[in-house]
Amino acid sequence: ERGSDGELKILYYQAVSTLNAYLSSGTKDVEVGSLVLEPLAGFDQNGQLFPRLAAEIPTLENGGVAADLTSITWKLKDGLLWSDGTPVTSADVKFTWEYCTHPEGGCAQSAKYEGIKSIDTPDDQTVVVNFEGPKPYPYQPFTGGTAPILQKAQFEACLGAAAASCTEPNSKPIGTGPFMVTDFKVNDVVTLAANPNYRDPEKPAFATVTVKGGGDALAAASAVMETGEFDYAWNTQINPEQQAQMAAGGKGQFVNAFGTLVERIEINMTDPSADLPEGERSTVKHPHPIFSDARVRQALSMAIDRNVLVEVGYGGAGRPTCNLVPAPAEYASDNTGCLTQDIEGAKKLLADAGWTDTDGDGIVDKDGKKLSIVYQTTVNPVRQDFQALVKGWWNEIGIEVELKSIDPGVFFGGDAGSPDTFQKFYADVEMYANNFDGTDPEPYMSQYLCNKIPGPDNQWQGENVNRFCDPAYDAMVKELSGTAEPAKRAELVKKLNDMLTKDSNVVIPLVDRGRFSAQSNTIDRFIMNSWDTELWNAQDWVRVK
Amino acid sequence: MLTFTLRRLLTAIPTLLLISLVIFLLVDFAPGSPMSDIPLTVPPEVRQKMMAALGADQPVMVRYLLWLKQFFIVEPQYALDAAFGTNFADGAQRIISWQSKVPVFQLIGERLPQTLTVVGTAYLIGILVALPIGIYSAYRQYSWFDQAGTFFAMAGFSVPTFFTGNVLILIFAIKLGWFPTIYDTNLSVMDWDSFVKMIKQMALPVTVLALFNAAEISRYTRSSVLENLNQDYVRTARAKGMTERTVLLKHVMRNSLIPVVTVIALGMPTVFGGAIVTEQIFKINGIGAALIGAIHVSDLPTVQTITFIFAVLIVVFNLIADILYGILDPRIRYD
Amino acid sequence: MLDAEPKPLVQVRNLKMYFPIHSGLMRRHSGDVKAVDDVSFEIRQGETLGLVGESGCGKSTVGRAILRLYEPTAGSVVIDGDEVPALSAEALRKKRPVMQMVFQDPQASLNPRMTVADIIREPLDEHTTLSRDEKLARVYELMDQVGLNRAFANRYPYAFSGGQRQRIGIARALALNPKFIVCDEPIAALDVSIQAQVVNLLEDLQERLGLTYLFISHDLSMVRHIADRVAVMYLGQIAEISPRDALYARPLHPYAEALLSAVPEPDPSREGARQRIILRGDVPSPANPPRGCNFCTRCPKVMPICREVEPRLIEAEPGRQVACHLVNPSPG
Amino acid sequence: MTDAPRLEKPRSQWRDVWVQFRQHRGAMAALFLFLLLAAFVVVGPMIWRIDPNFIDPDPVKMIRLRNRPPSWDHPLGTDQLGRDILARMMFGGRISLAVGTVAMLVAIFIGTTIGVLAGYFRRADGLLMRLTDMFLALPLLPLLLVMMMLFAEATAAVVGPRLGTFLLIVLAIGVTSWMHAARIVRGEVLALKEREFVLAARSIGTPARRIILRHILPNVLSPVLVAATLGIAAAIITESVLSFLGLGFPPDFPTWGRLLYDGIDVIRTYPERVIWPGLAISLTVLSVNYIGDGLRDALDPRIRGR
Amino acid sequence: MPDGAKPVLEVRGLKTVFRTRSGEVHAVNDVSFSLRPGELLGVVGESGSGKSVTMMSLIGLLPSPPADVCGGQVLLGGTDLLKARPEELRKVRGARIGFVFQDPMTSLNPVFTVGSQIMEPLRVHKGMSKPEAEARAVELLELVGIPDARKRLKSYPHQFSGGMRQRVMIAIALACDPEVLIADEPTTALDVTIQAQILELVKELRQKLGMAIIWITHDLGVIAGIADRVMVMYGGQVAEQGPVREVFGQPQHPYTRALLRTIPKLSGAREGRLAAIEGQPPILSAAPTACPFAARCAHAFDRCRTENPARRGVDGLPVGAGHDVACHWTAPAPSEAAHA
Ligand SMILES: Nc1ncnc2c1ncn2[C@@H]1O[C@H](COP(=O)(O)OP(=O)(O)OP(=O)(O)O)[C@@H](O)[C@H]1O
Ligand SMILES: Nc1ncnc2c1ncn2[C@@H]1O[C@H](COP(=O)(O)OP(=O)(O)OP(=O)(O)O)[C@@H](O)[C@H]1O
Ligand SMILES: [Mg+2]
Ligand SMILES: [Mg+2]
Repeated sequence: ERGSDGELKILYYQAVSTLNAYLSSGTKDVEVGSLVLEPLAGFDQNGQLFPRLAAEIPTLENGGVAADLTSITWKLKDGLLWSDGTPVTSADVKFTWEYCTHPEGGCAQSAKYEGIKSIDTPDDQTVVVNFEGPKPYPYQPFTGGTAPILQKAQFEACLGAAAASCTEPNSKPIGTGPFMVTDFKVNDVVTLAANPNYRDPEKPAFATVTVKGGGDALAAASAVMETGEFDYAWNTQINPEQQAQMAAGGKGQFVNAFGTLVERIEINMTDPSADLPEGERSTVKHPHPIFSDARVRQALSMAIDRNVLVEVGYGGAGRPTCNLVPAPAEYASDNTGCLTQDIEGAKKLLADAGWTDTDGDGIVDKDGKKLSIVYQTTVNPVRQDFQALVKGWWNEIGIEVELKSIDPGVFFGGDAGSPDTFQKFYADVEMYANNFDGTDPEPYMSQYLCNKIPGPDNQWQGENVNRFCDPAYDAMVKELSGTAEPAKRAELVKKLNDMLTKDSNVVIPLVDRGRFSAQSNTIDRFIMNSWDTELWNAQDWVRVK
Repeated sequence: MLTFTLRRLLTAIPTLLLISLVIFLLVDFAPGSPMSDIPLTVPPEVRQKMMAALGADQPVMVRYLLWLKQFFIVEPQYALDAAFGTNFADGAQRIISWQSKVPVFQLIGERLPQTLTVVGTAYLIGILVALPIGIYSAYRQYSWFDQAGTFFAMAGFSVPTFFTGNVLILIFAIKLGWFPTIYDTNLSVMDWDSFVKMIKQMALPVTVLALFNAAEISRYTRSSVLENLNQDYVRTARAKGMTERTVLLKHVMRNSLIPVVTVIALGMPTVFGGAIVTEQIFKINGIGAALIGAIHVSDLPTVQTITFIFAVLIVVFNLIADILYGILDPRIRYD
Repeated sequence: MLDAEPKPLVQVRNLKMYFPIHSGLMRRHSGDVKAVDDVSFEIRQGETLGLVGESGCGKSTVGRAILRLYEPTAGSVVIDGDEVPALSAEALRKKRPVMQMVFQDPQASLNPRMTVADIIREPLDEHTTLSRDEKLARVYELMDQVGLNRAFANRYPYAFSGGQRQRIGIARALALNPKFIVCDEPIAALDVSIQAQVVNLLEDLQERLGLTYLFISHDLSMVRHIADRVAVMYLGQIAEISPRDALYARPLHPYAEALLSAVPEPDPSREGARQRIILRGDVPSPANPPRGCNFCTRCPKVMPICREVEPRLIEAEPGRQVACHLVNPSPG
Repeated sequence: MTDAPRLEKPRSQWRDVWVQFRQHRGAMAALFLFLLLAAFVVVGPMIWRIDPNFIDPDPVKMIRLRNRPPSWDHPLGTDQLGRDILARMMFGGRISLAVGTVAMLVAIFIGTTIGVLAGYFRRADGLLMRLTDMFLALPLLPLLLVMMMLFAEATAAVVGPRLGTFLLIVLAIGVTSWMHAARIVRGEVLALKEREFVLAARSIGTPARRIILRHILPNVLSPVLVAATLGIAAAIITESVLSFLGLGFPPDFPTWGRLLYDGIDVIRTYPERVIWPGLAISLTVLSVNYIGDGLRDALDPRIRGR
Repeated sequence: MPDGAKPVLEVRGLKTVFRTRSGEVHAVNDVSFSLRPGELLGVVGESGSGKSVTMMSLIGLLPSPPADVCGGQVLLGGTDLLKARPEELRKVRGARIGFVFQDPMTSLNPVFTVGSQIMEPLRVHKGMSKPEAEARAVELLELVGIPDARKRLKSYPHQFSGGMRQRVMIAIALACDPEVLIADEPTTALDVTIQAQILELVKELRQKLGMAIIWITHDLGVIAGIADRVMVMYGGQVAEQGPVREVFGQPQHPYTRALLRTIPKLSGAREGRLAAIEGQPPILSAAPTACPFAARCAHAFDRCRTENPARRGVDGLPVGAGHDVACHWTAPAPSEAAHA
């Protein structure tokens, strides 16, 4: 029964800064925002679309998706109300599209709405999305926690440049979700109450929700697992020893689910040498003098023991992987070759490539040049442990490694003026994690196209940080974008994945990182989800009596 | 005294302007971008647009002047409007946080209360503990009390707060479970229960900060009292037949407290700075936590504004210290 | 004095030394401490001029301004033929050996971190090109001269008594064979039993080296002992300059008279009989001197004119200059 | 003059200071402790020859070596990667002490220079003191962060990443902590300037440069010395705060502050990982502070007399 | 000056030692003297001779440690102050014995008004109410010659000149009509003209109030002008003591004689060369076993270096009553000394 279970206390240690997913896209903001704002359809724990505001999922079969793949028609559920009691209409949906695609708005999710030509609203319940061309995967717009529907009435004045200064709507959006905001303290705490107009009169079970921010993962885990101060803590990524100890606390349990986030080492295919003039460093002008030889790249991968990395760094929150796309299952290639370490094999490969230790100092060399590389990543305890371990193994096969750790704000900041961004890649190898939104890997695979290589002419804004460039790959991506049939798509994605990993070792996947959160034993009906927000079914949660 | 105060105020203005420029530029030059927090799934073009929407692509000087105007003109107008229901601001653009898209001053307004309660209480307790210890230590110089007091004071400011804080959390919050580990900023004292809760959650951070403050202030008090104990007027007071109590608590105290009070005033802003670490340890979402958070995501307007407010605080408390000195010391008061 | 007067070694004309006072909102220059206000006198070769007066009347300032340790506000100072205030920095440095100073506080005037030899050698380092050994020889010579045991050369000042410290200061002043020495209360900080040692030494040196002294002191009996002529200062100005015996026998200026009468004498029989002139009140502030005669606020013989017109220093009797309307009835 | 001096042997005043210093029991104990700590980090690695960054490359051995409790092979146990904690403590101590000392030297050098200039030259005073005030009014933490970020690459390019970070941290701490010394020195110089021996030097014709070198500087030595000891303590703390906020040395470069920061993550399971570096920092800072306190007493003639 | 009257204050064999870390200082050694009602006793001696320490020992003003008043008796109206409990001693201070210190600039508390500082002893010792104390304070200020007294009560010390502050100090010392006033170099820091004012004031007050005064000074001239008797101290001991005229006229101790000769005269014939006392005052690191002046004495002989001379009467009267001296040497005929 609605509101019968009192208060729900949730901990997001990275505090919520806005509830409008279009202005932040920080996972924490999107997730907490999803308690209030909903998309037309969401993803369940298996990555399957299920209707939220929509009456059903449009498909080719039921005619919701046009046969030529150029449009999709959504129908809203009947009698939907915003939390202020006004009806939800197709105008709101259309407005949401306009809001996010306004050129001055700086919408963080505008990628979701790419390729839309127009949106028609033949009636209050119907939304027709027309694409510029055929879309084999037409479910990008209005699905998942990152693309919720805004209330037109509330956000009408917030279009374009006004978006950021619309403080009141951004922090207290009117939504259709199970809860509505009663108080919002930026980067600190959000209090919510059950939405009286929620479509299911029995839900939610909790009368109020407090989403608290601040602290770190360890404290968050402890607050659920040890002290029981909170019911649920998001992203309690802590080291395995701690996990074991916390679990012994008996007040809660860790929940995990694996998605597409992969911690990987990216190899620079161009020369990052500081001797090159600025503007030519790490550009396609100069191929990497060592890594141009695929055997060296493979040796690097073989020397790594991914099981140890998982055991040291992630415990239950990770598993070793050889794939760039480890999920959804239909897309995952069955690579396991890299999972066993092979130091001797790596040494042999190096020797085959001409790298031998001629002067006996433990470091291999070739043509009088030592094999010495710079290995960078962000400041983060787990990554530093990884660095130390990997460095040890690489030393073992005779490679000299210099470690560098960069403030994540700089590394991921993309500031063209800074030498330390991951796109500039002024190092030989770098390590970070990346994933893709939703369940469709196509945009993810197209990051490795030749024309996405960052460089001075595009202000280092490309996504192809390895500077990998293979016409065969580019052709295959093109093929993918024209293929609608799921099985065929999966086949192509697997091939692309293998080209980058197993075949060329341009990307060395290490760990498939799952979502890892802590849940109190007093909460029931919680289902972990790695395809949508973790709070996707908060309306169903109940307290154990 | 009045001209002195006015003069100090006048000289403070160019200093503040200069500081504002330095802070603005320094923070701005720092590498890092407001986009670092955005997931890598967001493509570069989108990022570019987001930057533009924030005005982050404007030249530094333009942003500085705008910020200056917002800080000194627009924000006070909004403050007036909020207080008196006027409409001076007339919808002018406020300083907006890049990360959370709310006015930075609103954010500060939300954060200040918890910082002030914790820091203020800790400072107050620190002072109340420090003064008697300092005075008695000086009075009984080299006694065991003095030695012990010296040791604790030394230890107080030698042991970093992040060490003591974490050890205290481990023992009292986790092992013994006496105190909560997460500070509840929504808690307001309404009744006895919430009061007890408040006390509980403040206990550890206040202890740590108070210990640190007490250490410093007690050392100051001690040396100031020692200095005054050797003054001729103390001998005069004794020669007049005053009791030791009167000599110490009236004559010596009053003189010794003059420098101590100014040190206390000067210490206020540094305590805010020290609170950054304390807030970090005890998970208090105060102003220090806001600053660190903003630094981590390169939320420049927030960093610049909070940093500059700290600078203003320092300058203001310097001024207060000077004025207090004048008020307490008649030799200066009558100049 | 003698008819064939020796040429004056030091000639001070209308010396003024004002210290500016800044006040108000903008720290504007709002007034001056008139520490020395229009002082003129001369000192002949080989002579000792005593300069007496109460604390704060500007004695030290006169001494320092003459040696250009302060930049005088106005006036001329000629020492041994050179116009000191007009000298360039380098010329002044060259001139320094001629004029030296002995300071009041023997403790404060010696750098506590230098040995005696270093202290005495400093002027030699600055102004001569002697070798190390030559300098050391000169240091020893100077120590002998002022009666310091050579064995003390490597000690630090704190290991000496006040009298000995003052000797070190004198040795330093003598190092460059000066002609003129300003002694700024050289004995004020010393015990009675030690004072005589220092005064005797100064007298001996003057006799041996033909030195010229400006002897600043507030001890009138000691000034009587050492000085040939005495200038009495009051609030930045000279009240009277007279030959010693004449002054002590019959002071002309009412201030000089009161000052003399205020000095107690260590002779009970005479003390009982002396007529004291007790001055009322305190010395006014030099930042805000009274109109007319400086002394008019305390003068027992004050006349209406004193509050209006400033008396000028005029030769009242041969060799005696006085600034008082009583003595110089004609104003102007 | 009340105490008639003994005229026997010339004693250097540093001996006096030492004699007085020895009276301060706390400071003597602290000196002993400090020397012990210094020996631990300087001599220690020569005896305990384990590479602080050594990780067994054999994963099986590595896993077995992780998180060991104290044993003969590893007296303080091993960390989560099987590195020897004793060796890391020694190495970290070296860096921490070096940071403290060098940063202090930088701060003292800047502070003394500015203090002397401001105190001695009236005309420079206003400007330099404004500058000092401004630095005092700048919130240092953000400033430090910015400096670290701004110049990291530049210094690393010139002297290599490790030395680069070291120099940068040291410089950053030094450049943001000289103000106190400058104020003290300025005050002392202002007072010294009025002392008669400076006037005496002027009357001799000693130029300003030599007056400063010969008369002023040696006499500001004692306050500077005290400021220096306290500066070491402050610098060590600052470095560890930086590390605590995750902005100090890189993780493969253990300093006490860094070790403590890393230890906090595992404080529940291995509290000693926090205790050891925390204790080391605290004891070092405590002993240095005590030494400073003792020095202050020993150098203060007013107290020395008593 | 009633010669035979019972002394108000009698000090016998006072000994004070400072036990410092750098050794002992025997600052006062076996000092005895007495003070008759209404009498003004001048105490002279060079710096460090123990004048101040003697007087402060009397009423326990020395900080202990390091000071240790380890011997003797101080009889004030029959009670021994050295045996008094601290509380009793406190009641004597300011009430029965007033104290005036050398430096008027630092002896007053800068942060309290002059009035409150004068009223303090009145309220503590006399239990006066505030208005009573205020009335008395005005009276006192008028007594010491501060015009516009009522208004000046509200002033702070820094608003007064040195001479006026010393007057305030005197007013404080006189507040409770003490039997004894001890003035420790009250005019040393002042100018001669101001000193003359203060001396005049003291003479006047003596006539009006008639208390006994101990006046410490360096300046023999001051003593000559106001004292009845004089006590010359050297090296923590009494070197010579007696009526002013006798001590100045026929000094018996070589130190007194030398001291008188080092001072140039203000009138009369001008002496050629001053007679300096060579050498240094003694270091008092041990109890004396010889005459402390022996090292500097022109007349010293063997006995002086082995035996500390006891005080002996010069004019036949017992020690303390008339003129006495602590010296092994016998001074030649008075006429000779006067002309030396
Ligand atoms: N540097 C200065 N700045 C401002 N005022 C000064 C300065 N030096 C001296 N005075 C003022 O000038 C006046 C004369 O001072 P000066 O030191 O010459 O007196 P003095 O006669 O030597 O006194 P004393 O006997 O105390 O040495 C005093 O009022 C003093 O306050
Ligand atoms: N607190 C103290 N500790 C150690 N020795 C002291 C202390 N106070 C005084 N003395 C010593 O006691 C001796 C006598 O000092 P006292 O102050 O009585 O001399 P005084 O005759 O009053 O000299 P002055 O004329 O300088 O005031 C001196 O040798 C002095 O060094
Ligand atoms: Mg002077
Ligand atoms: Mg004395």
